[in-house]
Amino acid sequence: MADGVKPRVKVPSKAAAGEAIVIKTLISHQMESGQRKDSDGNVIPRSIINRFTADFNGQNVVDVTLEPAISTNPYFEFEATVPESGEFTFTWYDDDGSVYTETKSVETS
Amino acid sequence: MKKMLVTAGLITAFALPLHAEMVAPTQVAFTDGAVEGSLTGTAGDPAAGRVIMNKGAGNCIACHMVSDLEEFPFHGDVGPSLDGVGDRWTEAELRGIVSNAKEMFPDTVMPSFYRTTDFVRPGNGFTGKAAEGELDPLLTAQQVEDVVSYLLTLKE
Amino acid sequence: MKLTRRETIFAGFGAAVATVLPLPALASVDDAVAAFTGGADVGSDGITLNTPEIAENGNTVPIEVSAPGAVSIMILAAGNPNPDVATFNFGPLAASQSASTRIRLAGTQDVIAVAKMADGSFVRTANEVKVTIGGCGG
Amino acid sequence: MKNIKALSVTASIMGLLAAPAVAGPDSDSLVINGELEMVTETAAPEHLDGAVGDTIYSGWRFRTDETQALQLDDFDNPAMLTVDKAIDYFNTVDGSEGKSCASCHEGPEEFAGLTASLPRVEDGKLVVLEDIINGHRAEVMGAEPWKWSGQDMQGMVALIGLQSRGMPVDVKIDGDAAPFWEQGKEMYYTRYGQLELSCANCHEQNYGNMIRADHLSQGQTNGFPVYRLKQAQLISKHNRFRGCIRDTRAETFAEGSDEFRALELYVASRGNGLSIETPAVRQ
Repeated sequence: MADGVKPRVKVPSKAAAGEAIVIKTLISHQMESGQRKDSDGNVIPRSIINRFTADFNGQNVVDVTLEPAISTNPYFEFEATVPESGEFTFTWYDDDGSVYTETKSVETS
Repeated sequence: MKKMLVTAGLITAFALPLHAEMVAPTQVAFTDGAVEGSLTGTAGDPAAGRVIMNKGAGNCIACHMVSDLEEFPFHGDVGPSLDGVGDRWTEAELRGIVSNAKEMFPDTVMPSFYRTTDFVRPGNGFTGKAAEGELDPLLTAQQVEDVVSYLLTLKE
Repeated sequence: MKLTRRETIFAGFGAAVATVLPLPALASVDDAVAAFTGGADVGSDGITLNTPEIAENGNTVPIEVSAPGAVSIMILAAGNPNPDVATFNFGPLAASQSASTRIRLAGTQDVIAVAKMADGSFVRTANEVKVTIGGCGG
Repeated sequence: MKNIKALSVTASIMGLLAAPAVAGPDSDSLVINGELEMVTETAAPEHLDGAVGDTIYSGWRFRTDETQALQLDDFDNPAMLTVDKAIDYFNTVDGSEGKSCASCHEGPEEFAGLTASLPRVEDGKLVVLEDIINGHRAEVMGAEPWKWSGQDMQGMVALIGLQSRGMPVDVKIDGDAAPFWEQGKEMYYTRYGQLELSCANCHEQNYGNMIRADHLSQGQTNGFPVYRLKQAQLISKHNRFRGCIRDTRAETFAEGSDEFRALELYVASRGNGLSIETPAVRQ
C-alpha cells in the first residue's frame, strides 16, 4: 500500500428522496506517472490509482478509469440521485493491489 | 537554409583568426553605454538571433514583447516592447544594451548578457550551488552579435 | 527517492516532453477514439467541456465535462506522451452525466471529450488549453 | 470566466506598451467556505514608506480564477489532505519520552494567533515555527527532528497556521527584532546571482507584470506553507526563497539558515495587515 493514502469525501448527510446531490471526493496519492526519472536517470515506475467507483446501496453512480494524466491527489465531483436512505460506498483501486474504501450515510426525508 | 548555415559556419571558422580578435567579456569598451565594434568581427546572423530571443540562453521574451515572435506564446512585459527597436537605437547602442544594459541604465532589472565578473554569490548555473571557476557569459560573443543583428530587423 | 524540481520538470510532464512528442500522441488519439467508438460516426452536439483558457500549471488543470444522456465519456489530452486521461461510466444513480476532475497537461494542447450516448451514437468536442511557461530558470 | 482572464492578460500587455503602469491584481474577493472573509488588500505598512505604493495584496489576487477557486472551499483545497495527516501526527506518540503533541497540548486550536506573530525573538534568537516544532520534538518528546521542508513538518506548520487563518499578519520589527529585520531587508534588496535579481526587482518594482507567463505577485508569505500546483505538495517559505534565489543563477542559502530566518521576518513584515491564509493554493 502506498504511504499514507487518505480519502476525503463530501456528501450531504440529509437529502430529499429522489433529489440530485453533489458529491466531491479527494484522495492523497502521488499518481506516479511512469514518465518521470529520478536523479540517477532511472524511470520511476508508474504507480497510480487506476479505478474509482461510487455506489449507493449497491447501485452504481459512477465508475471511472484513471490514467497517469490524472493529477496528484485525484479529485472528482459528480451528482448522484438518492432514492431512499442508505449508504454510499466509495472505492479507489491502486496499481499495487491496494483498495481504499470510504462510506457515508445519507438520510432521506 | 541548411546550405546557408553551413556556409555561415565556414565563414565564422575562417574569419575569426584572420580578421579580428574576439573581445573578452572583461574587455568590452563602452562609450555612453554603447559598444562600437563587433565583439567577434563576424557579422551577426539575424535568423540565429531570432531563435535566441525565445527560451534558452537569451529568453528575451520572458520580459519583452516582440510582435515578430508571435508564434512563441507568453511574452512578458517587465521590459519595454521591442517592436521598432531597430529604429530607436543604433547597432552600437543595441550591442551595448545586450552586453551590459547597466552601462546605459544603471538601475535596470535587465541581466548583463556579456559580463562575467562582480556578481553577488554567483552560482553554478541554476543548481543553487556556488560557481566553480570563471563564469561563462550568459550569451557568447557571437550570440550577442546574432541578437543585435536580429533586433536591427525590428523596424516600425 | 527524491527529485529536485528541475529534474522533475525535464523528466516529467514538463513542456520539454510536450514539444518533443506531439506527433506520436496525435496518432494514438485517433486510435483511442476508434477503440472507443468502434469506428462509428461521431457528432458534435450535446457535449460540453469546460477547461481554463490558460492553465497556470500543467500539473493540475481543472476540467468539467457534461453530456446529458451519455453512458460514458472518455477524456483525452492530445499533446501528452500518452493521450489517455480518464473514462467516466455513469451508473443508474448518476443524477447527471457530468463530472469534474483535475488533469495533467504536458504543455499547450487540445483536450478532447468523446461521449457514448444511450442510443449507441457518439459525440465529440475539444478545447485548447494554453499551459504557461515559467518565467525564470524553469 | 476564462474570457475575463484572457482579457486581463491582454490588457496588461497593452497597458504596458502605452505606459509602464502596473497591471496589478484582480478585483476578486476571497471568502473561504462561504463564510470566512479574508483581507487580501490593505494599507501598506508604514515601514515600506511607499515602496510598493499605498496597498499590499495577497498573492491570491494575482492568480487565475481556476487557481483561486482551489482555495475557496477547504474540501477543494488539496493542502487539507496534508493538514489531515498532521492532525494524526498531533495525536501520535513519537520519541523516547512516550509523548505526542496531544500529551501536553489540548489541541491545535491552542495555537490560534501564533503564526500571525512569527518570526519573533526568543532568548536573543530569531525563531520561526519550524524551530518551535523541532525544539519541542527534541526537548519534550525525545523525537528525531523533522526535515525543514518535509511534508510531516510542513503539514504541522500548516495545521498550526490554520488556527490563525483570518487573523492579520502582525510581526514585530522593533526592539530586539530590529537587527534581524535590517538583515532581512538588506537581503531583500540585494541583487543576487549572475542574473542580478533582487526580491524587490520582481515583487516590488514589477508586481502585476508578466515574466513570460508568470503574473508577478508582491511575494507575500501570508498563505505559507502553500500547496503549489507545480510540485503538488506543501511548500515552505524557505523552500520558495531558495527556489527564487537559485533561479537568479546564484549560490543560494540553506533552508533553516539564519539568513532565511531574517528574510522570513522581513518579508512577513511587508504583509503586516493581510489575513493569514494558511494553507493557500498557488501555481
